[in-house]
Amino acid sequence: MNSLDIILALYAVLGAAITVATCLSKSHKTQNTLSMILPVCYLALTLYILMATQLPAYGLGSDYFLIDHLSIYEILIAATLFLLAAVYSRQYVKDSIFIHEMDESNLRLYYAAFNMLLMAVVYVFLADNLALFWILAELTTAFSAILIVILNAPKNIGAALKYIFITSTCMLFAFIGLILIFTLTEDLIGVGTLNWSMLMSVAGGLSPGIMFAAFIFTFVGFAAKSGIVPFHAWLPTAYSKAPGPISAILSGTVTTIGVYGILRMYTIVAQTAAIGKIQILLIAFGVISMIIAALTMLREPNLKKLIGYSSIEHMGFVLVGLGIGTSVAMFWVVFYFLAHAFTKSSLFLSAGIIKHQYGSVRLEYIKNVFQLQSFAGWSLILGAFSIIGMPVSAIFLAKLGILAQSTLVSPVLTVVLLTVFLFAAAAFGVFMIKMLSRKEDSTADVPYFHVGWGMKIPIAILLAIVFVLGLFFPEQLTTLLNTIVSELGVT
Amino acid sequence: MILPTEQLTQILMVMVLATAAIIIMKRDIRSLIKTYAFQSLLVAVMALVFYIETGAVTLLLLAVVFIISKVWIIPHFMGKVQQKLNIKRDIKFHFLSPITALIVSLFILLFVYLAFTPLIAELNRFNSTLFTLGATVGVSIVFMGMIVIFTRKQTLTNVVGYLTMENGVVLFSLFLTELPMLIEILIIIDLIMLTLIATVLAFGIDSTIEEFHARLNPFSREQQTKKPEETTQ
Amino acid sequence: MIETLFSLSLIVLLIAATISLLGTKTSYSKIARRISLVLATTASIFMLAFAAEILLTDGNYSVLAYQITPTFQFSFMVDRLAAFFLSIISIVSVAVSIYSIPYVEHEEHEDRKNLIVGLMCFFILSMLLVIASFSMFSFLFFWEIMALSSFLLVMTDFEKKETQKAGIFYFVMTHLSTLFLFFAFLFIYLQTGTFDIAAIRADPLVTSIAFGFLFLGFGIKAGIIPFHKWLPYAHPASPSNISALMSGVMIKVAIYGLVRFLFLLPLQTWWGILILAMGTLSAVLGVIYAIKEHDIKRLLAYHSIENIGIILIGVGLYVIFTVEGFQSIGMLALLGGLFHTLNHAIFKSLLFMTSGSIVNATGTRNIEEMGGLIKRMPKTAMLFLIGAVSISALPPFNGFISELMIFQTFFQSSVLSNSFLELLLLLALAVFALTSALAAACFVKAFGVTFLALPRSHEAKAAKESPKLMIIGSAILAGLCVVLGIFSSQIFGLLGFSIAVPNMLFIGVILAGFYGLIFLAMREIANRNERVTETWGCGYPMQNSKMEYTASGFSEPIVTILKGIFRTQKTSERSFHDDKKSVFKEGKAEIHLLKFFEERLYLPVANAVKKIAEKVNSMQRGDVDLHVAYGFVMIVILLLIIWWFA
Amino acid sequence: MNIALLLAYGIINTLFVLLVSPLFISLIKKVKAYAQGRRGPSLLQTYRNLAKLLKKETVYSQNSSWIMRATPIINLAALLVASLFVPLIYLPEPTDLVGNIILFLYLLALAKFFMALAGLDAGSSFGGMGSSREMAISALIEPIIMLVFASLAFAYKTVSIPDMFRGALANNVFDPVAVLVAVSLFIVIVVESSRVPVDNPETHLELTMIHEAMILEQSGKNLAMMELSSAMKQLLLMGVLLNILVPWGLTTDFSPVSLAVALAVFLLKAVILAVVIGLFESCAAKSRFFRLPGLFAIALFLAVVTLIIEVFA
Repeated sequence: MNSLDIILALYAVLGAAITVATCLSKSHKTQNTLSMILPVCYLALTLYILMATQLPAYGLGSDYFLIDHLSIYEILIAATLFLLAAVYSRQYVKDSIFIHEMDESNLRLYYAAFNMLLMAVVYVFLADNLALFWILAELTTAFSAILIVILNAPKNIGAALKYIFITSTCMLFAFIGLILIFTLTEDLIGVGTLNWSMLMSVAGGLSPGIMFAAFIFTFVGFAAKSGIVPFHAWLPTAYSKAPGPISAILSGTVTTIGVYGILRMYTIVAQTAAIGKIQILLIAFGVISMIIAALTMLREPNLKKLIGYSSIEHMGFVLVGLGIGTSVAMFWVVFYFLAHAFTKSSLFLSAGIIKHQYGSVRLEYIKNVFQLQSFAGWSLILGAFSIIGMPVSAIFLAKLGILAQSTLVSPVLTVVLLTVFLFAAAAFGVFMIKMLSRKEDSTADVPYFHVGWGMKIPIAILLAIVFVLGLFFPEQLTTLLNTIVSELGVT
Repeated sequence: MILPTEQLTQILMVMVLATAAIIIMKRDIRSLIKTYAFQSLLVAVMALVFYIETGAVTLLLLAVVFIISKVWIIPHFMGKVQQKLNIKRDIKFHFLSPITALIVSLFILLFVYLAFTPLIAELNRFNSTLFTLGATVGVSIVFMGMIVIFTRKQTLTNVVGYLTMENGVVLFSLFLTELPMLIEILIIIDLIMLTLIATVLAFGIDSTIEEFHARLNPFSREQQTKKPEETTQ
Repeated sequence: MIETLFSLSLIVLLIAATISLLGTKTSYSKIARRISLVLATTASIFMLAFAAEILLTDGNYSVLAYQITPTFQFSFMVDRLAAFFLSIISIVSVAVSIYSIPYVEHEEHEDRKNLIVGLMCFFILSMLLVIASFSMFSFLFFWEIMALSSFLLVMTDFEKKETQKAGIFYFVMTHLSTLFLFFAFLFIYLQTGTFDIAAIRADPLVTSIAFGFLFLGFGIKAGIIPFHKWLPYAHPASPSNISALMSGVMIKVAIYGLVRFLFLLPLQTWWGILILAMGTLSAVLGVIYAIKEHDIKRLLAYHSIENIGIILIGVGLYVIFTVEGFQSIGMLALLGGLFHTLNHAIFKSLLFMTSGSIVNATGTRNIEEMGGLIKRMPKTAMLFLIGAVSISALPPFNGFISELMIFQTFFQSSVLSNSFLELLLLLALAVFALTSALAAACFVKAFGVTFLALPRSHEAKAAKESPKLMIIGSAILAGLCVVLGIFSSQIFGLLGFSIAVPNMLFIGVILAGFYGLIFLAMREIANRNERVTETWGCGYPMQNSKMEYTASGFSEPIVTILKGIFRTQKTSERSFHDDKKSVFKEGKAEIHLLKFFEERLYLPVANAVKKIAEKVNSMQRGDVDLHVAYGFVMIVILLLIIWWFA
Repeated sequence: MNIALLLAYGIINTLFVLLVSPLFISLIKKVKAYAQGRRGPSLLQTYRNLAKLLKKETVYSQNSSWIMRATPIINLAALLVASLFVPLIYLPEPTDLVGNIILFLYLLALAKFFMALAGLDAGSSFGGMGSSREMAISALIEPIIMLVFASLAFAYKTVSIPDMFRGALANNVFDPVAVLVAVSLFIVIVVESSRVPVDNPETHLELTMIHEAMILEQSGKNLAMMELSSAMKQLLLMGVLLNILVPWGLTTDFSPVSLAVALAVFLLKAVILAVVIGLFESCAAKSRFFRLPGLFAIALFLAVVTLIIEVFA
């Protein structure tokens, strides 16, 4: 066993140990601290891999896991978000119990599922074998569903069921695609394989017709996982019903799993003749998702749903970026994962404060935000500015980068994209203006909800990262992103 | 030896299709679950037939796992749930009436056949129409399972639909290839888990929240009354 | 040396913004915002010195300041054009910063005072950097920051309904403007492969498309009709110092962008015609709407639309004459337009600042409730009058010179060989003349009703003169109105332009000379006895403010004559005592002014979008089944696609 | 350029305008009186009025401000400067100091602006009404004035009034364009000097008052200055019309004899024009205020026709 194998095993061992420990421990504080320790460990391990080892490399034998820069990058994002969500959870969960939103008996389940989800997410990104990827992605669905349903509301059950049924049914179609690929390689090289690294090396010889079909089937599944229209309906419902920190990690990492899968598939089909059609398909789906999401946002009275729809819009934009397919576009798409994840999580965390303050995130219940929750007010403003792609936000750069590349496809596409961004921006702007400016004098009946530092700091950190990256691009990040793009074989 | 296998396979395929059609049509949940168990059995038998033909141990194992999990455990569990929920029939149909749904299924069958014939033809290993047919039936059953999901109201029925889709996928993979064992096992565990979660949640959707928690966790009520000491400002 | 001034000024502004924001909610908040405003003033003076140096020496300063990635660079270049706009911003910023020291204290909420100051510093900074930008990326970047900071400033009094409306309008319109700019820039990027502003290729179709989008983008930001609607909402809603900056400077940044790109793109005649037509339309409709308006800040906002129109007329004439081969005439028009940009920045900021003082003193923006302020606020009145005279383009003040330059360009249109163009120009000339005269009428109303005669409300009666610094801030600009007018020909000479403008120094001196002469002569030859008594009111014993001519009364003749534009909708409901409708019981009648653009353009579009959005939204509200069905249909479609392609 | 000569021109022209302009007010009155079968006041009556007003005490409203006091002086000063721009007898050498046509118009506008403000200053409803109507009319007439002067600028390729006169003088033939311009200019004079059918300078009836209402609160020396400046304005506009249409008589030779001849010729031309104006006023009826746009439309039409002829010729 080399060091990588040990680390890969450590991920699992640590994850399992901490999950068991959370289940055994009685106090909420211990459980929460344990949940903070796990992402920290993961961060440390992942950084160690990034610094100390030669990538890409196989882990635990050559059949199942591949560690390349993209997986490391995604794991780093995921672990950071989980860490911040865990910090945020400390007060949030306590308050949820206090207001009977959550049962104290479910605490263990909450933290166990939280840690298991992190583990599943980490392995999803490490999976080299697409079938394994598929399995782990389904697992994340299962854990997410548990986390969504943890709150005492019938609507949450509905949301979780929606989540499970839509994504799982679509994921079954993805499996059909995987079987097709497996058969195809069996036909071509004698041994069936679903290993991405292997597929990449033989992709040139794969039949474009079958690869096109296979891609479409896998696309259906992964698109559903990312909430691409028309497989998207679970996303706003689930995210709006989930507890604040869970919405944040779902939108930041779990949503990305789908487009991550599409990205991996894309790099395979990019070497076949089917790529032209697939690019059109991706752009079409991306644009449709963006349009539908943006239009829906315009009339959405629910803050968390609004943010959820915005996730759909952004995932659509990522698809468009993939569809453009140049190396520059890919660079910005990969960067977009980070920028979007952090911004979106900050928005959900801020919305969590609003939710606990007013007991609802619907527009009509929210008033006097600046008097009661001025921190949340400002973080929502900054988050909204960031998500609609205003400078100094990192999204501005990524958006501009991809938009600039979109002109290469067609200026019409650029116009459409810009119009959609206008709608999305208008939706956010109008919503924020309406929400934050509502003032009523009768504040006495609204009890003040005290927000501790534990809830503020994660939001501040996320926003700080997003805004610093919008102005300052570290050399290491550029190198990392360039390495990722070259490893993906995109030219 | 080849001829009887082929015929047997064809007969099994038709029967699987028939069970899928029954699942689309049936209202009574108990018989739905039974039909599903029968369908799984058919798929398992098919795996056995292939095992006899090719001698791949994976297929034998698959058949065993199938019989244990899908013919026995899941239907049994679902039957329990159905008894507890005390819902006997799923009367409402959405979007498509059973007859229309069957007609749509026929069209789907046709489309899948049209789409897959050229694809399968590209693969060198499959020169018989049996594979094409098998692949078509597998994918069609996936679609038919989906029809069940969106035409039915009850979550339990939806779960049956989802399980049907799974059977379709397995059928499809049986005809085309054999996946590594580990993957197969993992997939089945995975799906079972999702099914369990969905079924458990089915409780919630049909009962009030207190009942739900009471049913799931008999101790939750006592703990709920305990309040945290912290006071918020 | 001179380079350091540029960066120094930017750094000081950044420090100023930080100090003010850090001071929020601390016990040093007042000191913090004062220091910050003083620093802003200093920074603006530095920038002014820098810009003046470039302007006078015709120098060129360029720097690649920073790059985020190799594609996304912040590179700056200040040539004469940029320096000119930089100096506009710095001049107004100096005055506004001084004015703001006492002005922000009027804000009700303590913590918002520092916020206003901090954001104001960012706002000024972003405008300066937009002007200095030499890559399209940095232009867009700071353009967005400018939009963002100004939006937040507009939202200062976010609790008010009208502010919310203004905010939504402004937010959407400003994004629309950015959208067009994005597209134009990306289109240029597609053609050239770089974000470098200078690298625009000369393909007539390509440049035309680029120009079209640039014009739309800049036009919306500048507030040309029909994209003007955000101005009359945003300016009244925001604090007056911010209105002064927005109306005085921010909309000029759009003009800068337009002119900058016109310099780079190979010009075409139809661009000139488009700019001229839109400019003329904006000018005349802007002033016509202003005449009807009695909210003083909204009135000024409409005048901004008018003046942007005048500036665009100058720019349009420049394009037309240059393309037709008359560079020197074109240059006269362009200089007229640019000079008007400077002038408008100065007198409009002055007017907004003084109106801010009035609004603070009386607590209302409605001029019908003012009156008699000339006795209560004599200094403010004097400053407002200078602004009013300047904006009415009366000699010897600055507004006159720039309008004169544009008039003179018009008067030379007989050189054009294209008679269609000539007639077009004549039409524009007639409209322009009407605009100019209506502006004077409007400011007679604005000044007369606000400052003269008897106070029309208790608040107006109790009004007090503004604090000293507010007067000083405005006085700087008022002084510039006079200086730029009187010394105009000398200034042009100093900058090396030989422009045939009348020597206003001479005219000013003889005007003053005659004034003195008449004054002295009258003392000598006329009866010096004076008597102060009541105004004759046709025999009414007690004259009161109710008998004065109101603002609506004043504008009534023009409104009646132009009733085709001010269309009203009358609705009446009547009920009768009997069935035959002969004995009248009671009735209700309403006259409501049809806001043409709002009701025929904005609202229909907004409603259509809303309707579609509502429909799309309602499509997503179903349960699981519906969405699985959507997925099912989509997968079947995809299956068909596979079949199709296989 | 001969500074002394220019100075002399300035003094002579200004003094001439200042001294002679009241004469034409009386003259037009007299013509109107004759047309109505009356004898009318003496030609010197306006001078007498001015002298009388200067001797009277000045009454200010208690509501009024310094605007009221400054306006008459500003008015008169602006008109005095404007009178430098229109050479009536001696045509000086080309100079860029005075003569700009736009500046001339805007000097008149400056006077009007303050006059209108003064109308509002006292708070009387008459003053406000006068200001309001005056500004409305002057706004509507402005495009016509500009088009008229644009056509002059087109014809003579200059924006300087003296240069236009020089151009007209150089045209030995009777210019048909000048006739059309003259008609428009005539309407401009009628409007600008508040005459029937636009205004009726004789009545103090609120239905018809425009100009008179605006200066209703003026008294004593201030009223004198206002009356004088409006007389000067009338003469200056008449001068523009005359020296464009029939420029002959203008001298470029600065000698007493030629100056005297030019003066005589100008007086003759001006008297004829004044008679025409008087007769025109006698024939016309005062229009309703909101009918005036119709009159202006005629003038606009003529101005545009002139321009089209010029453009396409």
